[in-house]
Parts: sequence; structure tokens; C-alpha cells
Amino acid sequence: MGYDVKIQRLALNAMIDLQGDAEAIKNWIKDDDLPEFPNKPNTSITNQQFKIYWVGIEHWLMRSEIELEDHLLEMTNPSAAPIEISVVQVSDAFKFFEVSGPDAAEIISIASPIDHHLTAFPENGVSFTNIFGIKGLLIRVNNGFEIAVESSYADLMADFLQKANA
Amino acid sequence: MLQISCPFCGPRNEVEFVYGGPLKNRRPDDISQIDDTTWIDYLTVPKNPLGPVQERWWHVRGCGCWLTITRDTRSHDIIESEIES
Amino acid sequence: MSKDLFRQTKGGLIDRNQTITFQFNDTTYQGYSGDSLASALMANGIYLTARSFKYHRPRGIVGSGYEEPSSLVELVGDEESGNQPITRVQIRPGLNARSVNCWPSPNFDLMAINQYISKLIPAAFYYKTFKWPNWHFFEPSIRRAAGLASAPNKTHHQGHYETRNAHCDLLIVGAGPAGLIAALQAARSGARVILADDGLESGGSLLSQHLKIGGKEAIDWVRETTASLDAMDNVTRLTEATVWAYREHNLLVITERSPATPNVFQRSWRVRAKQVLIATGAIERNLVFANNDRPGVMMASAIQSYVNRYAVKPGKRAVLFANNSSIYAVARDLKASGVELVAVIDSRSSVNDLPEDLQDIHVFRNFVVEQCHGTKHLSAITIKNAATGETTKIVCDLLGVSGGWNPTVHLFSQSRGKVKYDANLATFIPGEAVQACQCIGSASAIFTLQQVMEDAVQKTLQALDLDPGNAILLPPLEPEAEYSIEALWHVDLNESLCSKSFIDIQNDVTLSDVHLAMREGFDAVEHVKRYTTAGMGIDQGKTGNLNVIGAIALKNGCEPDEVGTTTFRSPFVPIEFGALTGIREGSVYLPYRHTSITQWNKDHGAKMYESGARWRRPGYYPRSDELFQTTVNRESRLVREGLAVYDGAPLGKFEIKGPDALKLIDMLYTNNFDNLKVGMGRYGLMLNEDGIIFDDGVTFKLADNHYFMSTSTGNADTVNQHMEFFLQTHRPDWRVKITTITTQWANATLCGPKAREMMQALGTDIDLSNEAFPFMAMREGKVGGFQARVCRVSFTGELSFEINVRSRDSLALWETIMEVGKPFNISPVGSESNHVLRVEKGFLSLGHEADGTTTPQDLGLNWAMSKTKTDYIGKRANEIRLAENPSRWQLVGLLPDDPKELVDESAPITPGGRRESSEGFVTACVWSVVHNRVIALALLENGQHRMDETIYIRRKDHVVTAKVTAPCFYDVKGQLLRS
Amino acid sequence: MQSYSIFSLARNALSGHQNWSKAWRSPPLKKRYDVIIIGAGGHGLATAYYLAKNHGITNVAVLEKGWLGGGNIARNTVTIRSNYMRDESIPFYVKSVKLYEGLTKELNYNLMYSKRSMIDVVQTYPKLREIKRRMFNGDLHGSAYERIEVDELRRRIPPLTGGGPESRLPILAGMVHPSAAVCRHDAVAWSYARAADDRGVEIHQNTEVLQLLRDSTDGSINGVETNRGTVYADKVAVVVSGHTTSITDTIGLKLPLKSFNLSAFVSEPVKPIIDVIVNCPDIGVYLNQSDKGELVIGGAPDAGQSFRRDIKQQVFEDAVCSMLELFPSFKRLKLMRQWGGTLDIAHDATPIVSQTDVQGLYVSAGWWGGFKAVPAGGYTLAHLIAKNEQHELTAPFSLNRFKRLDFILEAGTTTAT
Ligand SMILES: Cc1cc2nc3c(=O)[nH]c(=O)nc-3n(C[C@H](O)[C@H](O)[C@H](O)COP(=O)(O)OP(=O)(O)OC[C@H]3O[C@@H](n4cnc5c(N)ncnc54)[C@H](O)[C@@H]3O)c2cc1C
Ligand SMILES: NC(=O)c1ccc[n+]([C@@H]2O[C@H](COP(=O)([O-])OP(=O)(O)OC[C@H]3O[C@@H](n4cnc5c(N)ncnc54)[C@H](O)[C@@H]3O)[C@@H](O)[C@H]2O)c1
Ligand SMILES: Cc1cc2nc3c(=O)[nH]c(=O)nc-3n(C[C@H](O)[C@H](O)[C@H](O)COP(=O)(O)O)c2cc1C
Ligand SMILES: [Zn+2]
Repeated sequence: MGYDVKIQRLALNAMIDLQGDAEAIKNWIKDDDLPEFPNKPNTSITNQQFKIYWVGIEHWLMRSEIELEDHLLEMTNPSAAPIEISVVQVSDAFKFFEVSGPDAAEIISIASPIDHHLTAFPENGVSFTNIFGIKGLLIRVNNGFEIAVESSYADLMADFLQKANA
Repeated sequence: MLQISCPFCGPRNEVEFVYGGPLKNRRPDDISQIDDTTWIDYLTVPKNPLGPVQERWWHVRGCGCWLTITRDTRSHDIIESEIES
Repeated sequence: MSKDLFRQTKGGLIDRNQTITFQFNDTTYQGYSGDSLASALMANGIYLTARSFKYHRPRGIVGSGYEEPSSLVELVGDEESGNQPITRVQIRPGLNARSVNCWPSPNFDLMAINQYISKLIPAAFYYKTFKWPNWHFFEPSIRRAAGLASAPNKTHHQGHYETRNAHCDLLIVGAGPAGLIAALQAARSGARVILADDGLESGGSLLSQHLKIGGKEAIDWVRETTASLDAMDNVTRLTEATVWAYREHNLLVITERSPATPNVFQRSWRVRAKQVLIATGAIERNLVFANNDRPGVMMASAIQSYVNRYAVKPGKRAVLFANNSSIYAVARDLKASGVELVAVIDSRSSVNDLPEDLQDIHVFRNFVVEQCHGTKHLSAITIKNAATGETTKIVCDLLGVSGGWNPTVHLFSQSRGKVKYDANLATFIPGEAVQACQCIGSASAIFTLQQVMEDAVQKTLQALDLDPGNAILLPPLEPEAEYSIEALWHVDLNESLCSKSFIDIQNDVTLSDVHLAMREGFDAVEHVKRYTTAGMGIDQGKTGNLNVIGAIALKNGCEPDEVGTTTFRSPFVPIEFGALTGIREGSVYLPYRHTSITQWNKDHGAKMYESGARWRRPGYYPRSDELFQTTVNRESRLVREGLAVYDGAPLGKFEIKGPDALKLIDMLYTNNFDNLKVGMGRYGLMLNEDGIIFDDGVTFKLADNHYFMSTSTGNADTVNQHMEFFLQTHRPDWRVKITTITTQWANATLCGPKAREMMQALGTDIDLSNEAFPFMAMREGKVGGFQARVCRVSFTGELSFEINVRSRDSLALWETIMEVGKPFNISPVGSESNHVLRVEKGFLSLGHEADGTTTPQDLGLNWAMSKTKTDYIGKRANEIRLAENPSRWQLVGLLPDDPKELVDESAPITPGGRRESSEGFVTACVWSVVHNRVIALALLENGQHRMDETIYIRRKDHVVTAKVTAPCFYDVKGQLLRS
Repeated sequence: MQSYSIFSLARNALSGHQNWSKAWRSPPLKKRYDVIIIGAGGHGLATAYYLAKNHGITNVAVLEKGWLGGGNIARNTVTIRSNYMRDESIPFYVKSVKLYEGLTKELNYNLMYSKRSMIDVVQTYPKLREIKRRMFNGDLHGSAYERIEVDELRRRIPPLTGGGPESRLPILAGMVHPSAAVCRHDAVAWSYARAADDRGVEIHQNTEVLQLLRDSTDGSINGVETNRGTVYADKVAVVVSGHTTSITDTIGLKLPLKSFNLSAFVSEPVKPIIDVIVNCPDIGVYLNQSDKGELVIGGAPDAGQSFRRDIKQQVFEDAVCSMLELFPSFKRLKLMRQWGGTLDIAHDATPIVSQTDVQGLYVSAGWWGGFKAVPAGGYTLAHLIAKNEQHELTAPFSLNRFKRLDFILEAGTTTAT
């Protein structure tokens, strides 16, 4: 163990991919339980239950615990969404990891070329970036970072993280 | 390793991007109107300047935008970077 | 031998309380903690440490750091590593080092015989000889003689390598006085600072000099400064960290040789710096005169380092020889160390800057050293009055030389900054910077401490865009003499001396070699370099290159700036390859992707293959002692006759939606999608703009302007790129959104005549009748209790149901299928049998028939090309191509006359089987389970018009004849898959 | 031409090597030549030599903007081979290898031509299929290529200890191309220069062509504008590897070429460990050990057009990673130097040796793997210039193919970017 970190594979999360005009999307998924949409690129807004990540021009991700997936699906109703916006359930397409502890940033430096210093990647920072050579979502959390990758890469990611801290 | 400024994400490392070749004119709406030679040139002859070239990069390991940057082929200096709209 | 002969009793940065035992050339020695291998050997009175590369001349230690051109060792045992400059190896218990490239030892080296034929082997002699009988006759022995150390055959002995990324506001390269004061200044401002130095500890030249800073010993100032830097969390200070590459966009690469993190053996940093300060100091250059390579001839600055830092006495009777003023500080330190300083030879004619306190030393002004005497150790020198030519011999065993100081502009030059020649300083100095960097300290050609520090502070403020008022107070310093130099590129050759003047000590290149090259027309500096190999060694000519330039200038009667430098390239010093790749090795060397049932597949004996896009997927599932072909036959037959299940999860999948989705799809595919009904799918061919097939797949319509597209496994990413590219760059006004859902969905593909029964048995609310759920339809519903999207597509030609479920359900579905399927004798099948089945059907496979050269027409897919669409990607190119050249290689089936002989895929078809240009090749050949014989697919010139013809497949040793058929061998009408 | 041999060396040793003559002259630049060749790289110099030798055309100027042999011929990884895939290509490369084999004698210059065979380390089935296609097609044209099994592969390349059955990409087989060779790259340029000069060709270094000149009446080529003034000729050949379009752009001639950077690096010199050329096509790295002992290693090109002769960090790391996967003991071997070269590549990745739409203007371009092609490239281009007709070996390489979109897709993939 080279670093003082804890590395964990997380359980499945509920995820919805939202694309399209911001106003149209907000109109479609009006719901009191939802937080506001973030107003800075690559940041998130979170409430008790849900998180909204702004990850691209006209592109957001909504996330919750898997227990709330049905609630999320109800709110967003993918199959009925108007033609201008795209709402797709992608819970299974991602696998999450958590890297936490005093040296979490060291592991991220090994994994990704992104500047994750607080001045460049704030408290509520979230962004797709290159993580161990593949596309991954980097999220700053309380005591470190979360990483989400396309689920087919989960074993690879676990392997990499373990080696980074060997 | 270039550092490419993405209008959405800010400065990011080249490894987040995929190269998409030098800029070509917008593909015409009705290509049947174009004569063979012009179309063959369109397909096969790229701009290849010793100096600034406009080219496309896909921020695939980032926000997903296709950017057009102007990069000096002698130095890699990037003069400009923008998203098509 | 008494120790004190070579070691001073006090002083230095060594710890006399810690004795370390080590081995060198199979002899055991002792040194102190803090010693380098060079200083420890010197303290033991060892001066003969190496043999030279070409002539195997005896050699000693010349430098004290990375500039060392002479003594290289290889470390043996656990630490195995070759070609280490002896000056860069720290001694440690158990260290075992050996001189390279000499046998049996430096003292007695058999190859030394080369010295006697040296006349026959001047620079580049090999181009003129070794031609008869041929080069091969000589090459092996030449190769054995070259090459210095032996190659390592062990890897690192502990921990692992690491690479990482970093960002900072300011990267300072070099922690000498310039770098340290700059760091101190920068740190105050709160900027993110990285300070990296190659040395064992920060301090740079201060570690080797006797100076006072702020009234204290310089080393105390250094240690106080580093302590205060270490206390700030905006500063990262690295030691034993070489910055070895300066690349575009202010990316610099650092390799740390012994990072503090446990288990990390070496670490590389890719640093993206907003600003860079290059504080790399200066490197002293050598002087060129006869036999200047004798053991005992050293760089003056190295002597200074040995006497001050390591408290050794590098000789008993010393002479110093220089063309510049820096020699006098060395003279002072030598005297203080107790080494007898016999004389100083100062080649300068016009200046006299002998310091007050050194008036008692014997200075030969306007003299040069003409030659050295002694073979294995310097015994005397002959000096010559430059004006009169008269010579004098001086007995000595140590000669310190200084040819002047070259700012270490390597990184600056790598950053594309131009260097320019400064005649006053007789060296190349940094010119204007191109990237966001500046040289400070001696790297910017400043050679007194006061000015170094002032310069550093001022440029730091500039770099960080700070007000001059923020400048920190400099510690008071003692006055220093101004640096002065008169160029001396070499001492004139005296042909009668029968000796060699080395200009590149490491590669054994002499001044005569340079002259010979020029005489033969190789007079550009780059030609001289390549013809003589000067500067091409491990040291990359750090002490010698400028003398090559000077020698060329002298000969051509021009200034060195007209000659120019060779290109400074990374790495600044050699870097271990292992340090570049970090943890990216073994299982993670390349990415791999798993489906959610990968473990299940492995547990069930699947042979996993690399397939497209880095997926690992089952090739086949052999049972105990089955042969490959038996398994493939069994699996293929199972699909044709019964029921099998295939893990089709890796197929690329996209949801495409928006008011212009149909427009996009019609642009991407060659065929029409506008009449597709909701719930139905259509096979589509995707071309690149050159009209070449690059993907195929089935796209279903979920609703108006809402589609579900599948692509081949290997091309999912490329197709995504292709679509986004077209949309975002050519049609940004089209409103379409694409979501990748490849791994949202997993799949189990049931195939075989019993597939429908099996679906029934699994239990589903979908009406499975052929009318309600026809071929190419997609239905949503529950299957075996799981919410599913079921598609009726078939790559095998059999009745198939592709059950797509959320990935999380996939293992459970799979297990259910295996359980429910027992009565049907269900079994998983892999990609090998799929290949057989698709060949029987004549379905195209990317990489086989669509190999990046074929068009749809070539494959007889004209039916898939819309006649009504005015445009789609690749349409126009194909029209032009076909008009020009209608007779292309086209897809056909082949029935080899010998039904039992499998033909290699890739084997060419030639006219009459003759050895001439091919007219096609076999794209696939398999054992057909339905025909019980070999069948093949091929691309054949004009093949569509050659049915029933006999063609000739040319294997290397024989010709196979085969009959041309249509490229479909099974269920030609396609009734089964529609059943 | 001064003879080079052990005897001439011995004789000159007696006179302290004072009497060696210049390898080439530096004559004054004339106003007019029969032929101007732009670029004193391998191809340009070989073309000049064969023009003089085979066609008796000696009033030839080779104009070089820098020092002769300082372009890509100074920076390639010296691999010479003929294991190409297409019928259009193989005979050309077979001829080139043949010419190379006789060159040391022909030019009286030891090129240290070392026929040491190339071994491909094959790690995926699609690659195996592609290479087999090269093997079969090579056989049709006299280029040998044989499969060996993994044990034999490891026997021939002792440090190849990676790529075992459990590794990320296990080695499947080896493919041996026995006629592959390495030779001293610089010496190829120097020896052609010396021999061309000896036959009357003039080589002008530090002479940069700035502009092509056309006849104002018929548009045919007239000469060139250089930094040293105007030079006239009715025939001009652009042989500037990597910089072709910079020159043809001056008259608006459109060519299907992109310039890019390819880089290479060398390790510290070590005693002999590998005596074949090792090529790892699946993972994009190849290497050989020079006679001086350094490993000469090459990888993939940079993404994007570039005239910067430098290496990009990620490209470099990828190549090193790949090498270490197969040669783990090289982890402790050290990088000594790295560099790059500017090459150009045609739209279909196959070279161009061709007349152009401009009368009297010839191009030889798209040589991104053209060190091996130097002798045959020069040989056939000289033929084309002298006779105004394509040599049969380079007939397929004419520009006409683009007018029909009838590409020679050598790489077996879609058009290269
Ligand atoms: C890293 C690397 C590895 C390679 N490895 C191999 C290999 O293993 N095998 C192989 O076969 N090939 C290899 N190649 C390719 C090979 O080096 C080139 O294809 C070949 O050298 C090109 O031909 P040339 O020698 O004529 O080019 P060059 O040597 O580049 O000659 C072109 C000359 O034109 C000059 N020039 C340019 N513009 C002007 C102007 N305006 N006026 C006057 N002169 C001008 C240049 O200065 C240059 O000297 C490699 C290339 C690189 C960069
Ligand atoms: N009297 C003279 O003529 C003379 C000549 C030269 C220098 N000096 C004195 O030497 C001092 C120079 O101070 P300075 O700070 O400019 O230089 P320095 O030589 O003290 O320090 C340079 C530091 O940079 C490090 N370095 C060099 N290249 C590196 C790389 N690529 N990566 C990592 N580290 C690297 C070196 O290890 C060294 O520690 C001054 O005191 C000056 O007066 C005097
Ligand atoms: C086959 C080959 C072997 C080389 N070997 C060495 C070497 O041993 N030492 C060295 O310093 N450079 C070596 N080089 C690199 C050259 O020094 C130089 O970097 C290269 O020719 C490119 O020129 P440039 O760096 O001046 O741009 C070699 C180059 C080639 C092509
Ligand atoms: Zn972005």
C-alpha cells in the first residue's frame, strides 16, 4: 500500500442521460424533488436524493441511489419524452468507484491528466476525462473522488486502481 | 501532448481528444451538382500548410464536442479554438 | 595505503561515522555515507576506472555529475543496471559495480591492442573497408566490441514504477541558488510551485563550493531554505528528479529516481506548467590537447566538488589549466584541502585577474598544456608558451581543466528557444524564449552569485506577474570576481607528438577525426557529428560538443555561430524505460472490456479472445479433451439443428433521437429508412466518404425519429465518432441526440430451430408467432421474468431471438436460460462457430470481406443501396469509381475440388495458379457442417461473372483448384431465419 | 572516385590521413541545368546517381535547403524489407532490396548492409490473417516470409520473455522475413552523393527552393527560385519527403498529401542482445540493435499534421509500454535520445512517383516508409525523368489513380489519416 487511501467499488446507481435544450428538459422533468440545474459547466448540484451533473453542452446526467430509480424514471419518463429532448436510462452503463482518504488526489494524479486542484476542479466539480486511458466521469466528493466508467471497463478500473496503490 | 482549450471544459490534455483531420468545407447539401474533379479533390486533397492549419478534434473523453482549432504545424502552437454552431 | 592520503580529515558533506563497504571490479572498498562511487574510489586512491570505447585507452574520472564523459559502470546483483556514470552512483551497502567495456579489467584490457592500430582506424574508417568478402564477415566481432555495458536482464528489484500528471503555476528546474531563491520568492505568492533538481539534495553548485551566504556557510542557507519551502503546501520540492524533456505547450517530464512513497521505485511526472524557470546552471567544458584523456586529468569544477563536498584529495600534486577566471576559486579550495597546487596554466593573454589571496601560486599566463605524460596515470605535463613556443615539463598527478562555462540550455533549446553565440562569454546563451519560460542563474549566463540571485528574483516576479515591490530581501553575499574568458577551442595539434587530443572522450573522437571529416567534405556540424560520432554517446557531449563547434569554426575561419549547434534533444540524461510506463503493464497494459457474464463464460470453459474494441469474448467452449475443430463443429451443428445461446453483449448500441434523426440515418446508411415501421429494424451498410464499407448493423425504429442502432463490436466507437462528426461539423443545425447504450443492455442470443420453443419455455408476454413478431422486428416485454427488448435478427441464418436486458439482469437471465434450456440441450457457442455459420450464409464480416478496400457492389450488396436517395455518405465516390473501373474484385463462393482440404484464409488466387500477380484471395474458409465439406468465400476479379469457372488458389507449396459459386451455401432463400 | 579499401586506408595512414579527397565538390551554382532535383535526401541523391549512370544525364543539380542527408534519411529506423501486401507494391520493394544488396560494391562504400531478417511478433488473429496475406502474395513475387512457432520465436529473440499465454495479448506466432536488413542510413546518402558527384552531378547544399517557376506561355516548368537566385531547367523533380506540398503549393498544384511527424528513439548502447529486426504489428512498436549497440526503436506517428521533428510524450510512452510488455528486462535499459522526422503520406497511403499536370514537373512523395525504397525509388524516378514514361515498377504509383479513386490500399485498412 503506497498511499493512504481507501478504494471501493460502489453499488449500482440510477442514472439518466439527458440531452437537448435546457429549457425543454426542465419543462419536461419539472419536479419538486429535483434540485436546480447547475449553472457552471462541469459542476453538479445535489440535494438529499438526486444529483444533476452538467457534463456537456446540452448534456446532463441525473443520478440517485438505485432504490430511487423508479422515482427517477417516473419523473423523467424516457419513453414519453418529447422528440426534441433525449432521455435515456443508463444506470447499467456505468460502474462507480470511490477513492477516498488523505492521498486520494495522488491516485487521481496517476489516473488522469485533468487538473483536479480545487482552483481548477471545485468542490462540486464533475467532468468526463481520461481515466487510465479510457473515458471516465470524475466527481469530487467529500473525502476524495468518485470515478464512473462504462461498465464493461469496471474490472479494468479495479485492476488499475489496485496497482496504483500497490 | 497538446493542451487544447475546450470552450466547455477549459484547457485539457490531448489524450482526452481524438483527432479528426484538417477542416474541410461544410459538406454540400446537394452533391450531385458538383463535378467529379471538384469532388475528388474534396475527398483526397487536404490543406497541408507549413503554418497554421484548421483542424478538428473530438473531446470524446470530455464533453463530447467537436472542436475546430487553429494550430501551427511548425510549433503546435494553438492560435484559436472553437465549437461549430 | 593510509586513508588520509586521499581523504581530508574534516569537512565535506559526508558522514564519517557511517562507513559503507562496497565492491568495484571485484575488489572490496570502503567509503562514507554521502560518497558517490567516484568520490569513494578516489578516497581509496583508485584513479584507473575505465577503458575507452574504441581504442581501449586507460581512463579515469573526469567529472563529478551528469556531465561525466569517461567512467561508466554497470551495477550487478539486484540493482543490475548498465552504463551508469560513476559520478552518479551513490555508494550503499552491498553495491557491486564493474567498469564497462573492458576485459578482464581496466588495468589490463585485452582490446587495448586497438591503440596500436589506431592509425588504421580513424573516424569513419568502417565506411572504407570491411567490404570484402562482405560486411557480414566482420559484423559479429564489431558488434561484440561495441556496445559498452551488457544489457540488463533483470528488472527493478522492489516496488513499482509510477507515472503521474501534475499542473502548476511555476515549475523551477534546478535547485541551485537561482532555483532556490526563485522558489522562495514564488512560494510567498501562494502560487503552485514545483522545484525539481537532479541532485541527491537541493543546493546545486553550492554543495561543491565554499561560499558564505548571509554570513553562514552556503550549505546552512540551503538547508534553511529547503526547510522553509517544505513547510509550505503550495510547494513540491523534488530531489534526485531530472527534468529531461521540455515539450509543446509547456509540458515537461520529470523522473524521480528514489521517491519517498513506499513501494514506488521510480516516478515520472508529466507537468503542465503555466510558467517555467530554467535554473539548470552551467556545465564546464573540457580542453583539447594531446593525451587529455589520461587518468588524473579532470574537470576543474569536479576537483572543486571532490575536495569540498566529498573531502577527498583527487591527487597529490595538482596543476590547473584554464582559459577563464573560474579556475581561481578552484585553486583556493585545492590549497585549503591540503593538495599541493603546483601551478596554474592560464591561457588568457590579456587579463590578469589573479585574486589577492592567491598571489603566491605559480601562474603561467599565456601558456597552454601541450601534452600529458604517463599512460595509466598522469605523471607529468608539458606546457608551452603560446607566444614563444618554448616548452616546460611539470611533474604532477592531477590536472584540472576548465574550458569555460556553457549555460545548460538543453531544456531551453528543447522548448524551441533559440540559442545565440556570445563572443565575450565564448559560449551559446539562451536567446528569446518561445514558450512560457525563462532561464535564470547561470543557465542565463550569469556567473556571480549576487547577480544570479537578483536575476532569479526578478524573473520570478515577472513570471508570476507580480509587482517588483514584492521582491524578497536577498541574503548578504561576499564579493566575487567577474567571470572572464578567452576562447581556447583546442591546443594546436603537434603532429610529431604521435598522440591523441580527445574532443569527445566518451566516443573516442579526436581533433584529427574532426579535421579528417572536414577534409572529406563533412564540414557542417551535423555532418561532423554523424561522421565522427562526436556527441552521440551517453553523455551526449555535455563537456565536448562546444569544442567540436569551435574546432570547425577555427578550421573554417568563421565564428561558432556560423557553425551552429547540433540539436539538443530529450532526454537530458538517460532515463530508464520502466520509469515511463508506470503501472501500465501486465493485465492493464491495454484496456480490456468484459460483459457482465464474463466470469460465467470463463467458468464454463470459454476460450477468451481479443475481439474488436478491446472486448474479451468467448471464441469457443471446448469440452474436456475436444480438439478445436471438434468443438467448432459441435457448436455449429447445435445452432443448425438444435439450440444455442451466444453472448452478443459487446455489439455497439446507440439511441438516436430528435426531429432530424431519420435524416441522419438516411445519410449514414446506403439504404432507405424512411419507410421503416415502428417496431421494425433494417440492416444497413455504412460507407466512409470514399465509398468504402466500414460498418454494418441493424437499426430499429422505436418511434418516429427515435431509433435504436446497433453496430459491429469493433466499430462502435468509430461509428459514434463518424455520426457526431457529421452532425456537429457538417450539420450543426440538425437536431439529433445520440446516447451510447452499449453496456446499458446485455444480451443473450438464442439461435437454432428450437429458439421459439425455448422462448416459450422461458415464459414471455410477447406474442412469438411469426405474424405478430416477424423477422427483423423488435418487441418489448418480459422474458423469463426480465424486462427485455427482443430482436429477431440473425447472423447465423437460423431462427434467432436476441434477448436484450439491462446489464444487471444479464447473469440471472443467462442462468435461467441454461436451466430452462436443459431439455433442449442448450449450450453456449462462441465466435468461431458464428464465423462458420455466417460463411455458410455468405454474410459479410468486417475484416474478412470488408477489409477496408471493398465497396457494397464488390460484395453484391447492390440491393442495399438506395436508388432513390439523392445522397448518402460515400455515394458519389462509388459512382465515380465504378464508372472508371467496373471490373473489380467481387465476392464469390468457392467449392474446392478436394472437399477435405481447408485452405488458408488470405491465400491468393492467381491465373492458372501460376506465380504471378493475384486476381483475388480467399477471405474465409471453413468446414461446413451442413455440407460436410470445405467451403470458402473469396474476392475474385470480376467474380460475379465467373460462376462455375475453375480458379486456382496458390498456396506456397501447391495449387488448390476450386469452383466458383454464389456466395451463399445454405438456405439461399433465407426461409429459416424468417421462419 | 577515390577508392576505399583496407589498402587505401593503410596507405593514407602513412600520410596521417591528409590525402583523402572530398566526398563531393561544392561547385558554383549555374544558371541552367538539364534537370533539377529538389532535395538531397536518399531519393533525390539516388535519382541523380541513376540519371547519370543509367541515362547519361549528368547536367543535373541537386538542391538541398540544409545539409545533404539531413532529412528523413538521417532519422529513420533503417529497416529494409519487401513484405508488402499488394501485387502493385511488392515487385517494387523486391527490386529495391536487390539493389541495396549490391550497393556497397557498386558505390565502393561500406553501407554496413546487414541482412539479418525481420521477425513479426503476431498477437491477434486478424493480424495473423493480414500477415499471411503478405506471406502468400510475397511468394508470388519472390519475397520470402515464413511462419515460425512461439518456441522458435523465443529462441531467436532471447530477451522476448513477455507475451506469455496469460498475458494481455499472448503471442500467437512469429513471421520471419529473411531478406530484411538494416544498414547505415547516413552512409546511403553519402555514398550516393559521392557517386553522383563523381559522375558530374552537382550537389548544392544550403540552397532552398522557394518557388517553382512556370513558363508563362505553355505553363510548363521552367526552373526554380532559390535563396541563392533563380535556376532554370526544363525538368524539375520534387523529392523532398514531407515537404512536397510546401513546394507544389507555390504553383497551386493540388496533391493528395498530408505531412506528419514520425519519431524514433535509441537506448544507451549495450552489448549484442538482439540480432534480428523485431516488429510487433499488433501493438505498434519495432526495434533493432545497431552495430554500435544502441537499440533503435520506432513507434506510431503523431495525430495531426506536423512539421515538428519532435516526439509527443504519449506517443513515446505508448511505444515504450508496448516494448516493455514483450521485453520486460528492458525496463532498466535507458533512453538515450529521441527525435522525429517530417514525412508525407498520400490519401491511400501508397507512395507517389509520377509526372504531374505541369509539363516537366515530377514528384516522388508519400514515402513514409521510404528508406527501404531509396534505390528503386531513385532508379524508377530517373527512368521517368529521362524517358518521360513510368517505369513498370512504379506505374501503379502514378497520380492517375486518384483521378479514378482507384486506391492502392496497402495497409488493408481504410485510407490513412
Ligand atoms: C522516425 C522515422 C523512422 C523511419 N523508419 C523507416 C524504416 O524503418 N524503413 C523505411 O523504409 N523507412 C523509414 N522511414 C521513412 C524514410 O526515412 C523516408 O521515407 C525516406 O528517408 C524519405 O526519402 P528521402 O531520404 O529522400 O527524404 P529526406 O532525407 O527527408 O530528403 C528530403 C530532402 O529535401 C530537402 N528539402 C525539403 N524542402 C526543400 C526545399 N524547399 N528546397 C531544397 N531542399 C528541400 C530536405 O532538407 C531533405 O534533405 C522512417 C522515417 C522516420 C522519420
Ligand atoms: N565562477 C564562475 O565562473 C561560475 C561559473 C558557473 C557557475 N558559477 C556559480 O554557480 C552558481 C550557479 O547557480 P545556479 O543556481 O544557476 O546553478 P547551479 O549549478 O548551482 O544549479 C543548477 C542545478 O540544476 C540542476 N539541474 C540541471 N539540469 C537539470 C535538469 N534537467 N533537471 C533537474 N535538475 C537539473 C543541477 O543538478 C543543479 O543542482 C552561482 O553561484 C554561480 O556564481 C560560477
Ligand atoms: C539508426 C539511428 C541510430 C542513431 N544512434 C544514435 C546514437 O547512438 N547516439 C545519438 O546521440 N544519436 C543517435 N541517433 C540520433 C541522431 O543523433 C539524431 O537525433 C537524428 O539523426 C535526428 O537528427 P536531429 O536530432 O539532429 O534532428 C541515431 C539515429 C538513427 C536514425
Ligand atoms: Zn470539452
